[in-house]
Amino acid sequence: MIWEKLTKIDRRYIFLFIGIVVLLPIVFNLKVSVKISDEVLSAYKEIDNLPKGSAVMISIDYDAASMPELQPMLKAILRHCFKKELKVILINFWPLGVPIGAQGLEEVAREFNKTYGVDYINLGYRPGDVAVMLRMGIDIKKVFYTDLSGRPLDSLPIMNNIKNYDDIGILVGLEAGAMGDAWIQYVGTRFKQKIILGVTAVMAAEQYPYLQAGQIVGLIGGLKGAAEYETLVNIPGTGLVGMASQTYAHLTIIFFIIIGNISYFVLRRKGKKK
Amino acid sequence: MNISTDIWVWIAALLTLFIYSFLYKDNPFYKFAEHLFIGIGVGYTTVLLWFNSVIPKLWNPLVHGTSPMRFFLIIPILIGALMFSIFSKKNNWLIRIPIAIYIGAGSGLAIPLDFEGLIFEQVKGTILTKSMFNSFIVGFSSIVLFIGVIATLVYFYFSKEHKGFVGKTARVGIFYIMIAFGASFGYTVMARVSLLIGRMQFLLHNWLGIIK
Amino acid sequence: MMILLILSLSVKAFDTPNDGGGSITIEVVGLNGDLKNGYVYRNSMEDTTFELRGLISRTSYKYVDDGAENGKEYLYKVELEFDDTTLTLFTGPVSAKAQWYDPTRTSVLIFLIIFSGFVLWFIQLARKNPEGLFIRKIPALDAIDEAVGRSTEMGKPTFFIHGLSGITDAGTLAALTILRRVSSKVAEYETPLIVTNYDPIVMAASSETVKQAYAEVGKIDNFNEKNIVYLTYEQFGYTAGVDGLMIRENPGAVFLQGYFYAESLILAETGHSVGAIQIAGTTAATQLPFFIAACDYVLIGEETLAASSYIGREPVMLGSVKGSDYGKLFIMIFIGIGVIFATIATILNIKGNSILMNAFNTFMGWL
Amino acid sequence: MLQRRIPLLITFLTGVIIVITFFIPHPPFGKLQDDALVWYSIILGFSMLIGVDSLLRFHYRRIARREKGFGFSFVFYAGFLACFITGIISEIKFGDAFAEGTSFRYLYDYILVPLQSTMFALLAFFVASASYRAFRARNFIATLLLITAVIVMLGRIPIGAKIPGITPLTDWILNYLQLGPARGIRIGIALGAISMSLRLILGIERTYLS
Repeated sequence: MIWEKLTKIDRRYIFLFIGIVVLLPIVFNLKVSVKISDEVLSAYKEIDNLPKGSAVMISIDYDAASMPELQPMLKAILRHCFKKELKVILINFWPLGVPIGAQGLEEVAREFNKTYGVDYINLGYRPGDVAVMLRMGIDIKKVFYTDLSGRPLDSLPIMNNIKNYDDIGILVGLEAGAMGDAWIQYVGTRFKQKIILGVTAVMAAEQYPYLQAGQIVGLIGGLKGAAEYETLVNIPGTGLVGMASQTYAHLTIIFFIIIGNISYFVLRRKGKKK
Repeated sequence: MNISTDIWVWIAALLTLFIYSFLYKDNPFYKFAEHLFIGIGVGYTTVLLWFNSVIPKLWNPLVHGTSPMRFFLIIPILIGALMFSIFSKKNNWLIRIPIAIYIGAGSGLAIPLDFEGLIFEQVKGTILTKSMFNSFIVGFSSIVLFIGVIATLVYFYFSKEHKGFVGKTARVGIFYIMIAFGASFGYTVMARVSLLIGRMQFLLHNWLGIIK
Repeated sequence: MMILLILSLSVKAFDTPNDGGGSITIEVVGLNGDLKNGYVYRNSMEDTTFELRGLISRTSYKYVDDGAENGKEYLYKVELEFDDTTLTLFTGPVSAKAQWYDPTRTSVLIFLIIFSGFVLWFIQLARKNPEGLFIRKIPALDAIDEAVGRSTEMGKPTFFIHGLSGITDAGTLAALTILRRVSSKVAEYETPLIVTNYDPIVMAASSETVKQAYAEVGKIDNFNEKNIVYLTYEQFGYTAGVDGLMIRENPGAVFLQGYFYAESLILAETGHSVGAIQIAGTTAATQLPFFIAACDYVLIGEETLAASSYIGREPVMLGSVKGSDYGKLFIMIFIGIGVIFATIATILNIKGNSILMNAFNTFMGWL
Repeated sequence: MLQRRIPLLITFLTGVIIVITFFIPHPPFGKLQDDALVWYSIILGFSMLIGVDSLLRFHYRRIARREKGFGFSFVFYAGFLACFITGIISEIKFGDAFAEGTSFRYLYDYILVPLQSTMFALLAFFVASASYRAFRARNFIATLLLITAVIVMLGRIPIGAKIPGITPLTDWILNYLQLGPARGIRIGIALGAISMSLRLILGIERTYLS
């Protein structure tokens, strides 16, 4: 009798379990330890080895749909940059990602007491995709005359020593679409810019050829990558918490698969005996 | 506890819960969210299509353009207008004309692109085995991959009954296919759970303010 | 050092090959990694001013000037900045022109001819001798009749859910053929057939298809236009709408046909939760695993496309399936030979004979 | 008869012309493919109106006849009108409906996006229920599906990395074992699609005209 019930568990119980195991780590801030992969480590090292005061450009190429995976990456990288006293320049290639990027940047900057216009800047969005990327190779100020809130770039001290990609230590592209390819193709190859990509888990597999070819110097894939980066920076955030939820969710699914199979075999054996 | 005072956040949070209520069973809250979703969705795509497609591709070139070629754009307008013949009882066959053009153009575009983008890429990827001799494992794996491609293609070979050698190869093909399906199912689970985490963080952080 | 550099450097400007004109390529020959910046200037031979066009790529050492007028002659000036010096080189006159044939696409042309040849040949054969063509059974297809039968017996409606692709997608067209079969089965009974649509044109075509099928079995009165439902051109809005409809109408059989994205599993799980028999078919390779897990029968990829020919049982249609089978055979042999050739070439290359390897690489480049 | 012949002829001509232009870069042929795409989206614009019309009528009818659940049809109308009107106003006023602070943007950010992402996130639950039900070792094929799915699921989480062999095995499955069939399926679909396209151009497949 019990076995019959276990082969046909009402799916709402499964939903309930999944909901709970995902929810609890978030509420109670549970974490799991993650193993650092080579591609994330190399991304970390590239940023870590930049001399104090170098500029890191972070491009927000995602919107709300990919926020759960990419926002923790953004925050972890920002924390790393601010910890190492690097300058941060945020730009956007997805217009709908502008408020998301701004929110992450302001939040982390506040944690580190950084000053806008001196330690970091948000340039916002300019339409034109590849054309914008290419023109930034000549002069950033000629593309983004002002920052997000309309202040002229010349009035902000952070931009004094920054003209084009030559003055950018590393470019970090956080990608939910095809913009990463454009960064590599146009900015990576043409301007020899060092690039790190942070991508959604589904996209990660396709990026490995770039890594092997040395076209990107680091790759952070999905929530797992974000969790690894958080571990390296040693400031746990939503990535690690999310990873705990992930772990329990996966284990719950596997648990139900096992229950289903055990009860299935028990019933089949009983059926045979009869 | 630092619950949101923003009415918009409340709206978003309640709609989120309305959709989730569907997991338990159909109910008026879900129905509300569903109808709102369809309404907003239609309004949204209409506005989007109008301003991203009709205005820049039709209106601007026609009204502000200078190229003499721009008058060719009248053709798609006329063809498009034929779509409305669907409302006529007598002449509704005229809708077949835009559909015919659609299908002709679609097929014409697809044929070379399917060759170039799909078949050639996959064939090249299978043959190109430069690194095959680097190590035993890579060599062995490349053979496993090669057999996978061939056996799968044999499974999709419709001209022969699945018997004898063809049958056995097709059987190997279906083994491979199932392994691929299992792998891609397992691989996707993580991304799907991430979405749920995102929604929960929205509810707990942006709305209820329980977590940081 | 400097003299050597100057002696070995040269600039070439030429019409960009295989394009529709309007473009000139400038290439610096003999450079290596130490270029800092390379500026390209252009003079239209009407006056003496050179205008800045763009930057030489630091990896391919090329610049493609897409702003040239066909047939007009231009001079180019290239300024190369190195760490310690700047070098200016001139080239031209050169003009852009359009080509009539794109040789890089020859491989596509050859394959297209071979493949169309197979298809046309078998269609001819099928016309002459319709009995002589064998196409194996596709199990999921028989299930269509069974599912419709069971659903109508229970007095429940049948659902036909289109995917998200438009009318030009091969999967959608195959779906319409399957819809034809489903509707002529349902037409015989008095239970409704509900067709949900994402694309308005597909909706128009579906409506015609169903109406025709009902007319053919003489049950046109049973056809209800209201049951061909358009929902929205928004992925998850469509999903929400279809889910709601399914829960409320409680179908006995659900067909999910066409191109689906992530919504595949949401739809299939909802269909399963109302206890419907589900038959899915899609050319979306990424969504197949989810249909396999949640549906009773699945037409996997090409099976969907072949199914539409199979249903018609028209010899010419079957001929085209056969033609595409031979295309597959050709590709399998091609891959097989390719792998063997590559293996021999690599072994010889290791032993120091690179002729085969070079031939192989040239061929792969051509493909 | 003509009602079928004319569309078939049109399909044939457009199809053949578009295929040929793929090989000819010279104008006006080279650009024809791009032009075709522009036309395509314009015609799609018109077809969209048919869809909108169909929906508006459906819900109007429901309200007029007081059919079951007609109250929700008001919700539909409210959503549609709100989005449509704010979209047009925002576009005219700001030049871009998505500009920060437009009313359209609020509808997008706080209604459409949450609805989309929540609907999408239902998948987290459905992958669980589907795998519980489907992944049973009923036969050899089902067992293969089950085992690979579980291995890969384990390989994606940190605990999996602690079980020896799971991580390399997952990588191997993803990089080699599943790549072969994935390629085979894609080649098959492409060939099937090409032969479907040929059938359409030649007028053999004509369900769409039914």
